[in-house]
Amino acid sequence: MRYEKPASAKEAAGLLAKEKGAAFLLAGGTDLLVKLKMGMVEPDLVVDIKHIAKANEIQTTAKGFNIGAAVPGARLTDHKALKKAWPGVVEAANLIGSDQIQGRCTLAGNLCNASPAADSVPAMIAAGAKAVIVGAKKRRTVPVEKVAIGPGQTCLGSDELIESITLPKPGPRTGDAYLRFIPRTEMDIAVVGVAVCVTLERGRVKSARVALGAVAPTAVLVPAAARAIVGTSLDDEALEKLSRACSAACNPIDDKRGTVEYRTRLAGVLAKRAAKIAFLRAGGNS
Amino acid sequence: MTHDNSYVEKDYKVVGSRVKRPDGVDKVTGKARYGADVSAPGGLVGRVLRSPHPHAQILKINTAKAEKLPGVKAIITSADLPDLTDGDQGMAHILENCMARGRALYDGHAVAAVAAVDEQTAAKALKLIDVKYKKLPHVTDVDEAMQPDAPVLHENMFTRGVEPAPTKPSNISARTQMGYGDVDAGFAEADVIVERSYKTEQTHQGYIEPHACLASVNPDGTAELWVTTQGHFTFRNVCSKLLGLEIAKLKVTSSEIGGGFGGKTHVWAEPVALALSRKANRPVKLVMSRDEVFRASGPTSSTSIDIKMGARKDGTITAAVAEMRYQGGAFPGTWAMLGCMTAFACYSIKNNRSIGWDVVVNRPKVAAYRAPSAPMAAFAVESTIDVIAKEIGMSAIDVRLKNVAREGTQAPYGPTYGPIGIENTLEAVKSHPHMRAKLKKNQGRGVACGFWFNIGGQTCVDLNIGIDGTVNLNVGTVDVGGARSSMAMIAAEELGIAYDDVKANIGDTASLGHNDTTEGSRGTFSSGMATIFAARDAIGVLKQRAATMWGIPLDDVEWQGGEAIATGDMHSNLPALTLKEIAAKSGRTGGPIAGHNEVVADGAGMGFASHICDVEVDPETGRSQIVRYTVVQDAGKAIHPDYVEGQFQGAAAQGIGWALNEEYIYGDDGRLQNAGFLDYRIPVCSDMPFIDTKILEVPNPNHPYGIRGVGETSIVPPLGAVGNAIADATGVRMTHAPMSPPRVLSALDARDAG
Amino acid sequence: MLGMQVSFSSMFRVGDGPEPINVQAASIEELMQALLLRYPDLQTHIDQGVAVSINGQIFRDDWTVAIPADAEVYLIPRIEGG
Amino acid sequence: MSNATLVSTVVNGDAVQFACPTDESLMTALRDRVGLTGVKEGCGTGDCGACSVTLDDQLVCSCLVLGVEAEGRNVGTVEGLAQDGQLHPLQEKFIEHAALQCGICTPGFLVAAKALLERNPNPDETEIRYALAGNLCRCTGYDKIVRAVQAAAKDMRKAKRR
Repeated sequence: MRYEKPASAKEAAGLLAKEKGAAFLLAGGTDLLVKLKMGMVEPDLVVDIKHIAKANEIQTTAKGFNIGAAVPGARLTDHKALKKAWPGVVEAANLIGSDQIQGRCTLAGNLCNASPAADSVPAMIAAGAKAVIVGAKKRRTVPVEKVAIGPGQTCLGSDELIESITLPKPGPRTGDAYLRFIPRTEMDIAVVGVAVCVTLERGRVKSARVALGAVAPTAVLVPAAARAIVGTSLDDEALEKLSRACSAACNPIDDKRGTVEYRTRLAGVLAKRAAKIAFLRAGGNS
Repeated sequence: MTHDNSYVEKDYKVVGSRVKRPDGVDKVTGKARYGADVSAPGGLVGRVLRSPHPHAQILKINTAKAEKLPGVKAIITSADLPDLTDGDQGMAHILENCMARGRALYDGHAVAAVAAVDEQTAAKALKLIDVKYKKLPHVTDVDEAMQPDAPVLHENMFTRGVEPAPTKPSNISARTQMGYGDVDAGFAEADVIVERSYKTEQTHQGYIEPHACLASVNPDGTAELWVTTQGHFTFRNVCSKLLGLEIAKLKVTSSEIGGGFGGKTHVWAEPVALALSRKANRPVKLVMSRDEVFRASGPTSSTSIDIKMGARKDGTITAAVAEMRYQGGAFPGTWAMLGCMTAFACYSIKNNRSIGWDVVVNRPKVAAYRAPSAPMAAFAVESTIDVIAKEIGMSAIDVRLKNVAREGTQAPYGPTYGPIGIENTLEAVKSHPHMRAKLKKNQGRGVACGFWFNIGGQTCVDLNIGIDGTVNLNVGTVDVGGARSSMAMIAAEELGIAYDDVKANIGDTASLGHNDTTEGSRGTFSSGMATIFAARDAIGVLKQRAATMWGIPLDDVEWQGGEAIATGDMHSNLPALTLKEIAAKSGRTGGPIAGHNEVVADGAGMGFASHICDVEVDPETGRSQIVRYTVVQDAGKAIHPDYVEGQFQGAAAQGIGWALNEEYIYGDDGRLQNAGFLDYRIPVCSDMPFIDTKILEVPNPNHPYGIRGVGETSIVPPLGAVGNAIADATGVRMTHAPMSPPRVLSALDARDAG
Repeated sequence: MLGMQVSFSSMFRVGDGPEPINVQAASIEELMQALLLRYPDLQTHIDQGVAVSINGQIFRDDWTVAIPADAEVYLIPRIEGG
Repeated sequence: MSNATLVSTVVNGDAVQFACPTDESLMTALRDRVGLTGVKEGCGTGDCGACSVTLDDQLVCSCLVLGVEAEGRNVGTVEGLAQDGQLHPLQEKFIEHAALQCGICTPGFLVAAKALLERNPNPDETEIRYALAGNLCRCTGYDKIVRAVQAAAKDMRKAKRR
């Protein structure tokens, strides 16, 4: 196994492009090293992106935030402006594993691992995040919901990597929230994850984005769920509709972590709870 | 020499205090050496190839390619572990479990093993071993395995304990029956009869340290084994037998042990490591991965239990019947029998009967797990008692007190109890402030009791006094949770010296006589007893030396407070001789001063506990959170209260994990799906509240200090206590453990639908 | 020789069943000898592990232990633990 | 050792060099090549925290870090907690409060608790419990561990004020 630590995303893409064997990107390594340990992957090349300066930065721009692909979860928590703007995204990222994992895990890695249960992904989708993708020949920007195309599969070409994740500047009276269900209080993979982002106008939901995790092959944006609450002040009836829309959008599997029935049911339960938090954060009155 | 083990009340100077453990500094600085922490010159890395099939015939194992890989030094299969078990079936099963012989009986069953120069080479070699399997139908569920059309694991297994003896083999290894009285008459007397069926899933001890050993076998038949184990003497005996070694020539050293809970009482990897070393002629270190620990060490049984209990309106339980099915994994065990013995042991029930069915399935060979088999039976019985209490409108504690076992009660397995503490624990629970703590919305409270026998057994202790008067205490029971402090405290107490002047060590198999495994909560009870007698033996020598130093008759010397005192009219004016003074002169008064003891420490005192649990249930998700928890247990005598509390808390936490989320999940393919700490969910720090403890001390009459074992009992009540608390919070009776969120939610649905 | 009634934890099928029987023995060793003479099948149980309860105190290993007169004696399975 | 890489790093303040295969974890490198067996392997997959170390003061599971990633970094293990023969207050309190039974998880807990108290000198019980959720203990039920961390935090705050 060759280990490379390029200084730029372009250089990294070049290394990937040249590699004929199995090549893997290393950011936090919290998924890759588990796969190595379990013998699930046998890399010929590992490209460590932590030495790419840009990948280690959180930039605040006029348009919002640019979060480098190698920035670990712990640093998101420490970034006050980011936490204030997108508390749901930061909370979701912080739910990935323990403090130890937080020292390493990244938003981009969580996205590229393409687990349907990735905690940060529904939150990023709800927030309208985009992935800045660098290839050997070109750069492109892709909405987060388009990155994963199936369990463990992404839209990235073999010469591409995510350099950063962008989050827009939240509009006024916007709030987001992410909730997941796990059997314990920590250290579990989400059985269901729900992210809600709402923007209010005169106390009512003007626009909303609702995304679900662990209930389909990829995290999904659920426009019908958003429609269920737009125009409402999140009254019980709206919440019920939201809940039903979320459950209806579920297409989960039965596995050791949850049954189809349980996941479908909980998606609705968590959606209501997450929507209430997002609503409050946006300045709504409960 | 026989010693008087009867309890004598006395005031203690050291015992009962909270001293610092002698191995503390090593353990907080990272210096302590556990199973995987040593290496040997020229050492190789061992790795095991395991069956991916739950049940398969092994047609052929081709190791040729792997052998050619540079760096591979030995490859073994069952052919390298010839059967030397002389018709000892239990031993033959251990051998077959260590390495499959012609058939793989569970997912993870060892099939071959490699020793190579490094990890990478060993891993590569495993991939080059070609095993041809013929898949066979499998069964992993205990009830399904008992069906007449179930795939049979052992063609030569006929159910014991049924008459007439069966003519067809089956997966039922034995039927057991216990109890006394006339249950039909008892049920006829009852005002209320409750019948319920329960299921508990398989759990694992979940010790954080995986199995690990370093084996070295020489061509002359001498060998050494460094290993994380609860019983290095037992490991020595078993490994010697399986490898054809002479017992005295195999030296086994127990490393520091990173948790056992029963799971490190049996050999798995050790005979394999020894066989690899023998073949390679080099030391071999074999460390299991976490995935291997789950798939191929010894978890506990999954069970299916039917309970029928009848009671009068005044709370008297008039009859109780249990029918219990326990799977022992791929080899027969006596787990259901233990369930039968323990199920009703907390109570005095005039008419009781327990029937147990020991069953084999395509899962790893079950090993003891802390009060083995008792928690499942108690889950069923303690839940049912709460149902009865509700039906007759009595408090659950009062129903228990009404039927509580006391001194003189006949145990369900026959004998009459001596002094026992179950009633004391229930009374303590009844008056505990926890019972008055206010419950919030969606919260409920449950109480449950538990029993475990505790055992004693063969023990051997050496006590050597240095010339400066400090003392080495060499103990042969492995210290799993702080026992060295307790032993040193007992030695100090007996000798009348300071705790800091005694250093307790765990001796290897070459330095002490046989000691039974640290299991059955026997460590402090039995080595404590042997330590007392060894110290008294040393005091005899000290007195003799003092007599010599003084030139007076031995009869005129007494030992008091760490000093020899001259008595009698002739010499009472002689100044006392301290232990240190006598030790300093030992070279000139007859040589080293030592005390020894070899004893079969019988008369272990029964352990009883009662727990209180408060739980909050999320009605929308079915998730239960423990909000308050109290353990009350009879310790007989708490030598070091911190570590007694620690045993209570740790046992309760394991029971809580079992009650809420821990379970082996097998797929339809018969493979274990959650062989890791990510999805085998033991409680994490944020899952738990502080666990309040109350130590009761009802002396065991058969121990000089009144000690009872304390390690296991408190894993027994939590399943029932949690289930009863959930029932209190929701009105729903859970009958399937773990009571995981999906199970609770579907029970809530059923309640709402009904 | 002391006479006593020996009871069997009902899992042991000895003779006609779990009914108590009369035996003359002063120690566990003698008890076992006497029982084996009458019930050779008991050997299987002994191989699988038995313990003797004398007046409620359980003896698993030491067969030199004396049995007092009129003691309550039970043969029960040999317990291990975790 | 196929395709080994030479790694220069600092461990507990000392410059250290080791050669390891590129796919070897930092945990294995620390244990087998540097000899720091206080770093424990409980799972190898980041689920138990027994191998916790700090990497440039960031708490990580060393089983989820490649040995080669330590190049030019600062690694802190349990072996570095005691200074000049003086136990760290957390080490003292763990012994005093009987916060260990078998002790296999103790190094990881100590490293994680130290990282917590450096970030938050006065954590409440809930904060302690969540900060230590990545460290599994099977012996204690966590009760005495949380109490030991509380006691150490108190002592450390007092010492700072002096």
